[in-house]
Amino acid sequence: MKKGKIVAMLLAGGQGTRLKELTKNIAKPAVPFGGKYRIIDFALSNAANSGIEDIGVLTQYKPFILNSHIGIGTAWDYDRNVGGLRILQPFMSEKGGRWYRGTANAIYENMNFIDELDPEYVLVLSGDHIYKMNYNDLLDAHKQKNADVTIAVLTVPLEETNRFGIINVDDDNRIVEFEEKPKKAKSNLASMGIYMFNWPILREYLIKDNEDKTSDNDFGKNVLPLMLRENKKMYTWEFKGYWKDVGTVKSYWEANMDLLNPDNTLNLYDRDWRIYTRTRNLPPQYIHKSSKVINSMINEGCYIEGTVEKSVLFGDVIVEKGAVVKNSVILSNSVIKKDAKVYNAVVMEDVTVESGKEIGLDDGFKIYMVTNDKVVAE
Amino acid sequence: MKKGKIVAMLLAGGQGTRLKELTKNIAKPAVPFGGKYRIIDFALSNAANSGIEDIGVLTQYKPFILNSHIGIGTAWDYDRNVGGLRILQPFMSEKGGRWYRGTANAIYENMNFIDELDPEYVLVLSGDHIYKMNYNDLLDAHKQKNADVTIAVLTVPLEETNRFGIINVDDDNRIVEFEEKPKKAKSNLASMGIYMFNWPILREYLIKDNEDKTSDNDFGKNVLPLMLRENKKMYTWEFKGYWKDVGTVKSYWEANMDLLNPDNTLNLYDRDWRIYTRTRNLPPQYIHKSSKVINSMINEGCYIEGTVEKSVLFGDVIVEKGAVVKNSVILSNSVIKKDAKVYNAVVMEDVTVESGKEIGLDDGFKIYMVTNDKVVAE
Amino acid sequence: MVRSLGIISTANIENNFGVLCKHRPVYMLPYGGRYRLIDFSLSNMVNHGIRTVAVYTGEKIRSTMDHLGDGKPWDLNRRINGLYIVPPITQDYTISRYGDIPHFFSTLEFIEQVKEKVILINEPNIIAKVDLDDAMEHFLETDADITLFYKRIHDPLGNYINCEKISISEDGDMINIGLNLGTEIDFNMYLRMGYIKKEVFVKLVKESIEKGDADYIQEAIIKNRHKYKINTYEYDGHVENIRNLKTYYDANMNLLKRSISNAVFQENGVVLTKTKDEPSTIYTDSAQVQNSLIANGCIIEGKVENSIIFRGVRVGKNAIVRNSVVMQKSEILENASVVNSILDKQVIITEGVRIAGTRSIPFVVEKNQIIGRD
Amino acid sequence: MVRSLGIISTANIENNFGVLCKHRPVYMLPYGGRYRLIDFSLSNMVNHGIRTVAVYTGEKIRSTMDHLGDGKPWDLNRRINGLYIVPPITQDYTISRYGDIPHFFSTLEFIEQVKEKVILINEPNIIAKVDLDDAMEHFLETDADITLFYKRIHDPLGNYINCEKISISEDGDMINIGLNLGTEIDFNMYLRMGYIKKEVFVKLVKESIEKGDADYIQEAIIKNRHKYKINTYEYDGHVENIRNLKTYYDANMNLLKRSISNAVFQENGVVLTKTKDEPSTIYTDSAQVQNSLIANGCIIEGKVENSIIFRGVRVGKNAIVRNSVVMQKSEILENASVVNSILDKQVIITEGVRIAGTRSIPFVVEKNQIIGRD
Repeated sequence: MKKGKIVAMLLAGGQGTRLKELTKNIAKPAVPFGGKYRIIDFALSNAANSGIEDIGVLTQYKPFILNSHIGIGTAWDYDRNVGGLRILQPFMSEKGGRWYRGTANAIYENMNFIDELDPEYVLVLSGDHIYKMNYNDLLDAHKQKNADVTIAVLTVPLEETNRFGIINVDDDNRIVEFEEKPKKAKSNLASMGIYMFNWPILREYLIKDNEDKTSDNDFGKNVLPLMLRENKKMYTWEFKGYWKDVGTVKSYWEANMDLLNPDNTLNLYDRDWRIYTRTRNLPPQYIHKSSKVINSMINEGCYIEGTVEKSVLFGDVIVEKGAVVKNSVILSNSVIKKDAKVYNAVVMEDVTVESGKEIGLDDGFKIYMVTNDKVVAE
Repeated sequence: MKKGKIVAMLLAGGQGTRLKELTKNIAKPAVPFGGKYRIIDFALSNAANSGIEDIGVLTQYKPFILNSHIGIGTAWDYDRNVGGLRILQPFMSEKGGRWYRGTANAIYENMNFIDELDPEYVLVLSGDHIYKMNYNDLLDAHKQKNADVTIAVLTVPLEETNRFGIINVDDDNRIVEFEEKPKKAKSNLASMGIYMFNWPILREYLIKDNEDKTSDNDFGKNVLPLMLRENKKMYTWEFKGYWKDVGTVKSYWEANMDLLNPDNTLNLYDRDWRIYTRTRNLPPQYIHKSSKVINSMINEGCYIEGTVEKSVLFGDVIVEKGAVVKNSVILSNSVIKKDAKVYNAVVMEDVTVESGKEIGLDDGFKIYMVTNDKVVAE
Repeated sequence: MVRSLGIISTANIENNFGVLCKHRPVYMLPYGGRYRLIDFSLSNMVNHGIRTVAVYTGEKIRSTMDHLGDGKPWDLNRRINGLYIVPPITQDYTISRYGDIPHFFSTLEFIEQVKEKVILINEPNIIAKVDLDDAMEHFLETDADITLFYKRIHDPLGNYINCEKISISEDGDMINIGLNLGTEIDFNMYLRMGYIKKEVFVKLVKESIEKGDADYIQEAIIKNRHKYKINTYEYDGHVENIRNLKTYYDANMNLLKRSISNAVFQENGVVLTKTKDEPSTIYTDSAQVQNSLIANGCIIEGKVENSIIFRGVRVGKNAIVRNSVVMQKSEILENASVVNSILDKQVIITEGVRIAGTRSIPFVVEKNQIIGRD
Repeated sequence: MVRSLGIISTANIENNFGVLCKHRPVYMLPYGGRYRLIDFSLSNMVNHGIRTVAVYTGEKIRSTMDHLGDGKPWDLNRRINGLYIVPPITQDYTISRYGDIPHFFSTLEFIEQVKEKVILINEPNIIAKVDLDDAMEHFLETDADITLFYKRIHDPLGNYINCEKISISEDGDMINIGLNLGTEIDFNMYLRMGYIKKEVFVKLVKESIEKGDADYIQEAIIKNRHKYKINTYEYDGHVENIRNLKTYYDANMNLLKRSISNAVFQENGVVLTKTKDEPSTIYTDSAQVQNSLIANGCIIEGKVENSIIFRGVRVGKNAIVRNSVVMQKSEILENASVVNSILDKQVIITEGVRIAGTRSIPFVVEKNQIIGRD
């Protein structure tokens, strides 16, 4: 065992069906966000900025875009010769091929990968969330309590506890109970799906869990409760900061709009904790003399002749003369043609909004999901 | 379509059961060969030396060693940001997960990967063979005939045609017939399993083949015969040079011994066509003053105090005082203890041959496969 | 396809750029919001399949090493071939220290050893996204020893005086190269770029060293023009010949025309550069931006007109930036005003300060300066 | 774990190595069959978790750039952190051009900006595979500003005369550093390696520049020894202090002892170097090899005794190599004989030629020479 060494295992196989068009062709971690990122960039950048040198990315569902986005990990400086980033897909052995069943099973099937790196700790992450976290803080808490596992938690409004896995702790933050999406929760500490394990302990429980034919091989449902029953030292560590699980189109739109608030706590401009992403090598954006651009975030390659207000534009978007984009998120390579109006919308990639067309209402409350085929109100 | 662009697809999923202990934990392409290589290094180095910039390596069976050997392709200079080497394992889509069925199906399932690179040609390779080939010569022949597919062939002894896929051609080298392992062959041109396809044609036939529920989705059995029936322009290109399919322990041993022949045609010392491999960063070999080393190939990290004759020693092998190694292949990290004798053997990795033990006969004909548990004569 | 070895050497015209070239060679000048001049040469080569590039640097090597590094942005971080940064020799040679020939000579072993049999020579202060495949076809078909690239220039205003003029015979061979003094309105401008057979290149270098009659390869080519078959290739795309402060400023301003920015940024593949991982640019509710090219990572709260704004620049409330080039991480604080100026990297124009030049002589502020009230 | 910034600077002792250092700095000397001296420093740092290394080169920079390149063999080809090769400044500074302090000063911005708060200084001509984690623990626990490493040497034969001697107080603090003149048989040799707080390093550099009283950081440390808490850390492993031709030759020959080669090659992780993709070494039926260290890619047909043979060397039939160091790609043709010699890279000893030195003054053949009969 290499003392102090951490291996991160990033679960990136989720389908994210409630995001509809956004996840039609890609896994949820690959969904574009914040003008130039994909959701998985946050977890990957957190890991890189935390100095974690070895990371396995577990993919399963439609991995093309994710694989080509991640490549060999160059953007996050993970293109190392020894260790670094590896994409771990399901494989075949003499027992035949097996797909990953639950979150725990995905790690179980790749125990070989972890064993070869021989770490002291394994950090389980999810590629679905938008947040900035220094995982060393979690590790420090873990070490300080001499814990077997430490779970990152955050405080959620009491009325929302039924959407989360709730954790009840004693005065020392030691975990005493798990409640899965309780109607009446005893506390409002929600699990973030971020676990710091001592690898030997995790290894033991993955094997145990795998032998249990009735298990769904899921961390939240099976492995962690089993560890609790067997009295392992399990603690929470509370995260304070911006965190968003963009589960629906509405929350996806909101999270993008959050970035336009000058006081937003997900400060993308912090040079000490950059969010890295694969670059498209686009030229700078051009703002035409007939345009008006305020309160917006605009990415490279855009060409703006019209009006853009309170919107997030991804790369290579064209807004033609007289067109108006307001309270909207426009994904890459879309074109808003002459005099078209787009309000309160999420416009997908490569969409053309035809000349003169109007989508949404300037003072409406609904969010519109726009593809080349259709416009759907949420 | 990018004019002139080639994508190589290297099939590396084979199990190679007749190699017994050698493929117990690894796929055949990962079997060590020639003192410091693994079999797949030859195909990978050929591709790199031929200037092919994009290569997909299709793995399925026990990919751990292969994956960690290949890594991100650094040894072959394939750690490119755009393109380069990608390991392609089976994945899951909304239709569920599917394992690769035949050789053609493996390519079919990764059409996305190829489409993204948008090549003019696709070169299908196998990771099972030991040879040096400039694939540009194959491409030149392919272009010259304006072919849809060109198959690399080699002349085999007539009495061995029943081990190969035999191809009958007309005077212009155009293919007129395939014979699968014929007892009485009409020609002795054997397919090397190396195919240069025009991608649009291959793409069309992969889809056709996939729609045929009765197909085994294999190039040799299904796709190529179908193309021939439909009158595609199929040619052969004859390869002249060293080529070996090490299918059995005996032929594996022979191929290693071939290297000790000063006139061997697989010249590993040719600086214009190097064979690359992942390096272990071992120090130089040490030859003790009590030793005798002749007619042998010895790799870094070895420590020789005894006698080594007509043998191939991999990295970090120790031959203690008074020990004799003759006509043998010793894989990495093995130790031949004091006064032990090893004749005509293949000694596996991490094996200790105990002090005074004798394996094989100096003048015997049998080949011995040696593991820590047992010695098996072939 | 025949692959060539790319050789980038550098025109010694640093003196024409004042403080902008105090610590950097000309090819490292920032250009177009997020690039360096050398990016255009390098990217055009890589996009045309060149896989080995040797950059012969000047004395000011540190910025070059920092920017090019291992060549990763251009996928030139190879074990075989890739990017070779060749610093100047600093000792042990008794021959001239001037010119590029001594540098080439000191690396002849490397040049002879690489597999490529043709060399593309070029100097990155001239931006011309030549279709190198097409030019190669011409080079091979005409079986030339050397093919030099040129562009036909219509210059009624004399903007191109002192550029190099190439005289061409009826059948396209090079007759000679001289200076354009503006006696003709239309002339053929030599792009300081061309293909040359490696054996000819090596011979020219060796002979020049032996005879001591040429310091620059361009000089050697002209001197030996009767010994080899030297012909020409016409490029008809956009060219920026950046040879002094004025042409540098104009070349930036030209990018505000869409046809030119398309030609420079899009033609023959994207321009690759070292990425900085800046987020998108933020425009606040007080932003007023018109006819400007703006890179990522900026925060714009003021007024920006007809300007080129590099990565990570801040423009404060009520500040004005007009007809200017503002390089990376510079800040124009509240109520300040910058007109007809070039701000080098990390300049701070403090609150309320006004600076201005003219369009023909832009005001230049050196790197890291803080401009306050006197 | 506290990560440190590795700084490699170079002792200016090239003159002690004759033609071997004509075109290379000392840290680029080939050593042990397949390495360069700098590999041992670099690998030891990387194996102990150092992720940012700055190499301050001498003037002869090309071999350094070729060998270190992008730092890939050491996994230092990072976007963030990684390997920084810093060539010397060649202009614009009015201060002394001698010593390492001006170089450090010219890169203070970089040094201050990296995240690491501790610096490991070292000079690669001393090979000492110090357990840097253990030393770091000592540095942190004793709350020192500077911890210098030393090794206790028993030297009855005076082999270590003129090495640096460190005087240590009873509680382990450094008293001073001087030259060992051999007056004591046992002395503490300073390894020119140690940890130093970044803030102290920066302060020392700035003060030395301001006062002009120190050219080298080692000098500045000694001058300021009363101002800071400077203590020591004892290393008790194997050391090679390579400071002239004789010690270089002996250090190679020492590797034929197994205990020493184990210490140098195996302790604290493998030694990483640029790989050459050579196949295994072939011994033909006429080979006779005894007590030698032989790298890959060689073809041995003759007799080799007590020698260090680098990669890709050929030893012809009936040729003899004895007590010698033969560097990469050299060839000893049939019937030639090489005794007590050092052959630099790509030397050819033609058929039947005999060369010999003595064990105390080995015969040295410069790179690329062909030694024929007179």
